[in-house]
Amino acid sequence: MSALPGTVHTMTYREALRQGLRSVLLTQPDVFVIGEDIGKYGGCFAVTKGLLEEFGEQRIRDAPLSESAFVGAGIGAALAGMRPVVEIMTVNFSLLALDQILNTAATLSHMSGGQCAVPLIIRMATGAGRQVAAQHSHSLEGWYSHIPGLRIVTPATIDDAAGMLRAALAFRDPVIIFEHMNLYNLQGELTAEAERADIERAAVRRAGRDISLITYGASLYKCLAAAERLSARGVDAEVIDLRVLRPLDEQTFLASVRKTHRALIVDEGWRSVGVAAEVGMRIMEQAFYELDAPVERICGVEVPIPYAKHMEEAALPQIEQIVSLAASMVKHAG
Amino acid sequence: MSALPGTVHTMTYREALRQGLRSVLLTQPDVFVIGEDIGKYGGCFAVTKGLLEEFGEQRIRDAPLSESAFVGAGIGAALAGMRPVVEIMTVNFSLLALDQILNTAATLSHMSGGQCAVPLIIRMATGAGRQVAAQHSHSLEGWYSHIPGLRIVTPATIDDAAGMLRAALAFRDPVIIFEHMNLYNLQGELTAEAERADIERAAVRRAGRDISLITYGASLYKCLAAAERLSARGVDAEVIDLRVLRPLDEQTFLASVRKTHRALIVDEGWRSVGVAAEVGMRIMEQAFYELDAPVERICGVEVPIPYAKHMEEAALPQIEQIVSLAASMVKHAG
Amino acid sequence: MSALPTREHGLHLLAEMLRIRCFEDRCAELYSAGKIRGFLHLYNGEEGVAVGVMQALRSEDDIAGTYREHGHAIARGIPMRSIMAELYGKLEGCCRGRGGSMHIFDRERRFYGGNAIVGGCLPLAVGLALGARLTGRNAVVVCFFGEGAMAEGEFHESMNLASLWRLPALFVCENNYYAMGTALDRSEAETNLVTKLSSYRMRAESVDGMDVLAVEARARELVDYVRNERSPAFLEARTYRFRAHSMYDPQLYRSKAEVKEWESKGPIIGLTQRLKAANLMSEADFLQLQRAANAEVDEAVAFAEHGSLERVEDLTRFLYAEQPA
Amino acid sequence: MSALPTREHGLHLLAEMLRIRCFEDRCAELYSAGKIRGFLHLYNGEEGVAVGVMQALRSEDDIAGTYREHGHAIARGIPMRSIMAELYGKLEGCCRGRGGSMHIFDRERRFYGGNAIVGGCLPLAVGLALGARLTGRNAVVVCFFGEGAMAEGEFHESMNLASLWRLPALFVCENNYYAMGTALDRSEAETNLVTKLSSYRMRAESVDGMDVLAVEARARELVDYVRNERSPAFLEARTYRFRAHSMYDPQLYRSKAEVKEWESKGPIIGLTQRLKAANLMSEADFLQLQRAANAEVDEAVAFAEHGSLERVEDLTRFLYAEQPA
Ligand SMILES: Cc1ncc(C[n+]2csc(CCOP(=O)(O)OP(=O)(O)O)c2C)c(N)n1
Ligand SMILES: Cc1ncc(C[n+]2csc(CCOP(=O)(O)OP(=O)(O)O)c2C)c(N)n1
Ligand SMILES: [Mg+2]
Ligand SMILES: [Mg+2]
Repeated sequence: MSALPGTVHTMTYREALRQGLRSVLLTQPDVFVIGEDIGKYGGCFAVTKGLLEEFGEQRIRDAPLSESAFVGAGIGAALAGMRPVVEIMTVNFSLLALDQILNTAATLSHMSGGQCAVPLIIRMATGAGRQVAAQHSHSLEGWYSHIPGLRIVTPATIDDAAGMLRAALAFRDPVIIFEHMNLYNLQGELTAEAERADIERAAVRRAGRDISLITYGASLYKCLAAAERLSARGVDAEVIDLRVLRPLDEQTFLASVRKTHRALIVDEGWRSVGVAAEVGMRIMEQAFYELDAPVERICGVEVPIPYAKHMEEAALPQIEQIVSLAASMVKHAG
Repeated sequence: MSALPGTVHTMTYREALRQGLRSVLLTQPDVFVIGEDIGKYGGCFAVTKGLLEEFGEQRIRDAPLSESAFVGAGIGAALAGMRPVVEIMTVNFSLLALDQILNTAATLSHMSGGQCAVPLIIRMATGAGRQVAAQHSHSLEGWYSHIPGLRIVTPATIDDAAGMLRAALAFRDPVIIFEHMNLYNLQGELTAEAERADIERAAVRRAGRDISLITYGASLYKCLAAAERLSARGVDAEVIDLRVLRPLDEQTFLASVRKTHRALIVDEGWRSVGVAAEVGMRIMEQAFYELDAPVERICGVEVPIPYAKHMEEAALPQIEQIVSLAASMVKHAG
Repeated sequence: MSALPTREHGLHLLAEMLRIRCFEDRCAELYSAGKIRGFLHLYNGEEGVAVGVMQALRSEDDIAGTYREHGHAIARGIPMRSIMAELYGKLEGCCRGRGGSMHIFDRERRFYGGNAIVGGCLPLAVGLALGARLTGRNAVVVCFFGEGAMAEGEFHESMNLASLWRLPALFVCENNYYAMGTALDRSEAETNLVTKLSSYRMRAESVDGMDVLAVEARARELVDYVRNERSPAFLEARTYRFRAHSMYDPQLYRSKAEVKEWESKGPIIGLTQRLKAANLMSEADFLQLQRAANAEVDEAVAFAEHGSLERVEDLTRFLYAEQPA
Repeated sequence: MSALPTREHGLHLLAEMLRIRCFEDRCAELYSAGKIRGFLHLYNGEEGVAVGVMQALRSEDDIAGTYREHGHAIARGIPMRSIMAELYGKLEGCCRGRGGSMHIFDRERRFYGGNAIVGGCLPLAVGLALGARLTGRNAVVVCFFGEGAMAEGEFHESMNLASLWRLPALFVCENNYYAMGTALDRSEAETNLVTKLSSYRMRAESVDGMDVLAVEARARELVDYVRNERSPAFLEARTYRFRAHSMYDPQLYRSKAEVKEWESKGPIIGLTQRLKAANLMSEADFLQLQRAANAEVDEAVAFAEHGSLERVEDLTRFLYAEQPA
């Protein structure tokens, strides 16, 4: 993964994830991978392609369709001193393993009085936008971030895709890495930043004075595009990439709001009781008197995602929505 | 369940639930019950006690330890024209059935273009406060209310315990009824109100002018007690019982906030990304300019609930906290 | 070796399989053309299973399946046009274009999908069977699923519950030897699937899924058993998926030679040869069936092409049921 | 009939069972006295299983269990005082008083709980066994669970995975014939539990859990098999729960007579009679063992009584691990 200082490599988000995984497999003998079709098949999103050939069946373990058992296997192996990286193909299937994730992985360290840390990494694909319909389009990362004991991260950039796994391994806690399906083919430059990736802080992806667009994951690119269009209209938007949904780094977005006095949260997940509500509530609690307008949110419409393209698009946040709402927020409160 | 107009019966919340269930079993032949130990054992919280003897094994079906299969069995039976009432002993075990609940029950009607409604009722006990520790003390009703397609209700009174099941059966949607473990022994009067119970509106349980205490479930009683103490301090608190967490009846609490201009939300569930954040965000979005102070929330501390009594209490909202925070909110903004 | 059918029935079975094959091949073209999107799982090679089993069912029986269900939907008698329109995401589709390939539903024909969660259809089928029992309908519920689903906990729970409660369900495992890229022996410690049902005291049999006549015979026997004994049964149909798992699959996990060999044992070739050898069908008959299947698919495509789009304002419709209880 | 032990070993086994019985009886009293709260599931009648199996284990072996785990914890050598302090919710408890009765953990002794979700310990045990394998330890993981757990999907997934990956785990099913109030034949279509393991090609045996010597012998054999063949195994121990499921159970589902009959076959009575009959133990020996057990429990209770409470400020401690990787 070493990008020599200065040098840059252009690659896809998928390749960056693979490089990140490969580099920890090379440097940490206690790391191994479990998942469905990660080996012989090459990974359902090809992230693990070639790893079986390079690292062998002991470290790249194809699992049967048994989400609960192989996640539990990761938990137990973590207790036994290994550093398992469990891939659940997509968040849609993770519900079958939720008992192990919530009642065991997230709970053991605290419940055992600190005796049993669970240094487990779980990777899963998330998100909608590929017309795979109601049961394959969930965006539940915000929902998962309700659970104490877990660390929830959402790499949105090439550097984060490459670097966050190593950063996650620096903790001995269960960490879930959510990879948005629409980002796998994203092209970008891998920089030395990847080496410095962390899983504790949000990032300001675009600085601005007039309004804070707070988002994460694939929606980051919708917000950046919206920010460009807004600047054409004379609105200078700041774009915050939360990066970590639990524990939430509130300082970064609170500082932004104290500067811009307006915030619009963009979250592909269902609107009610989602991470957007949490961000809005934290702003209410800690920056109420700084606000020149009520915080607003643009989220996924609260329906199972339909297959038809136009209906799916209607169910997800769109750039135009962001632009017009942000513009009106600035105008009104201006 | 018929309380003749005027007459009242004193009973426990448990008995009210049983009466509600018994009355629909008597009047609706398509209603039947599935659950672990609801028959021979008499129900783990004795809600179904005596029903097997009265209605027989066809309608009171003891199920093996197979949460996913018997919830799915309820879904299929609902599709086939029955009105199953599935009891999952406690919300803590419902995680094993979450795939069926989210990917099938909540999704089928919309995904099938309206062909396949799922008129399924699920009852489960929820909540902490009985020293049953980390894996048996979850309050996930707010978390469940993130899921579109479900109706989530939280009866807190004797009338709602007796009447909400019948009200739920008036819909052909999956409805989850969350019964707080600490309420089963609550004593109270069953009134004719039970007949008019609905699952669409929140209720003002105490009228007040100075601040809105917004809550649901067992926390209602903490808020009512806090309101009494506050009135002694000259603070007149209004207490709102949300009753229904999905779809959320925002009109009732927004009207209250427009009157009091201050809101404190009390929710036993974990703080981040919970229903308290949602209520706060709705107030931000729709009543921002009515607020004389930022909305605040008192929630469960974000840890697995510990066994030791003093630690468990420290993890849950307490009356004193509510009183002092509410008082200071009124004072400051006064 | 299964018994020979009458000419009429033989041609009917072949026609059904050809309709499915033709539909699936067209779907592959339409996917490349961008007309069909999302995930697409084709049934080529497995037609004998759906067609054979469907022969044993009545209109009051219920069906549940997976994301690889086009063949079952067609064999059940759902009009191709309503399926194709669904794959096009059009309002005229059986689910208004909301479900797509993985979620075909047709309540009228008691076709309950179309479940994209592996194993997810099993508990549902148990419930449909319980419902059939409790509503007093003498119906049988047939649930189709892949062998990969047998590793899921839901398989175990569902088989036990169906047997414990003696529910009228036939569980048809389409064993095509792979779950995506995972070969059976890399997902099951015991690869003899029928053995597993002894854990549930459930009658279980295995059949050559490439012989539609054998499948039909076995299915009739088991469906009668389920209907009369009011006990569930399990049928393993050994078959093979001729195409990729979905349109994204590079098929690194199996050799071209293996695929070729299975193709030569395909259900359509097999029946065609037998009918011809027994002089029950001429080449002209065969070509006629193919033309008919093609024409039907053409018509379905034209229908889908001219279909309309659901109004965006209806996005939240049916989230909750419209008709009250 | 199992072989007679030496006097020393016989007295050791009896002492272990008496320690557990005495501890559990005291817990019941302390619960009524309000000293112990929450859910409390006692092991009376089942002592022979934990004690017998523990004889076959080494310090490097791992153990996982359920909410009914006091007996296993004691037999594993976790000091009674640290268990009792845990039940009191005191800081001196093995989990600082955070876990209580259902969550006994002792990392040092490789005792991994203490899981209150039925079936939840099975995937964990699979993982511990995988970890033992991958870290190169020649350890065996023993997982105790009730027969009720066998209906859960996690049982099915875990058995298959353990066998498929040939993991060093021994799964001990404590078949006490009831899951709360649900009798075995009302939860399993096939009540012969050993049969079920053929679905996973796993070696499986059954033993009289009321005969501690038989349990020990079987366990030694199977633990050796698991350690040497590096394959998992399953052991059903047929036993009975003398007390209520938990302190809230009115026991409507079984008769007093049934309980009485099983009590007469209890593991302690049984071994006591055999040792006496073989003149390996005198009544005085027996009374001496009882006194010792009582004294140990007295000491544990005194320790718990004088224990301290965790500081409320530490509520969020250990939510995340303190030592970095
Ligand atoms: C619970 C779950 N896990 C994983 C997947 C991804 N997936 C879709 S199909 C499939 C293979 C299923 O194989 P099998 O059951 O044999 O059916 P087949 O595709 O061979 O017909 C997998 C792993 C899923 N849809 N659901
Ligand atoms: C998943 C789950 N469902 C239900 C419960 C409630 N419950 C606790 S113990 C128990 C019975 C378990 O019986 P068994 O496995 O035979 O163990 P035993 O109590 O007999 O030792 C039940 C239903 C639970 N803890 N977890
Ligand atoms: Mg398959
Ligand atoms: Mg039992």
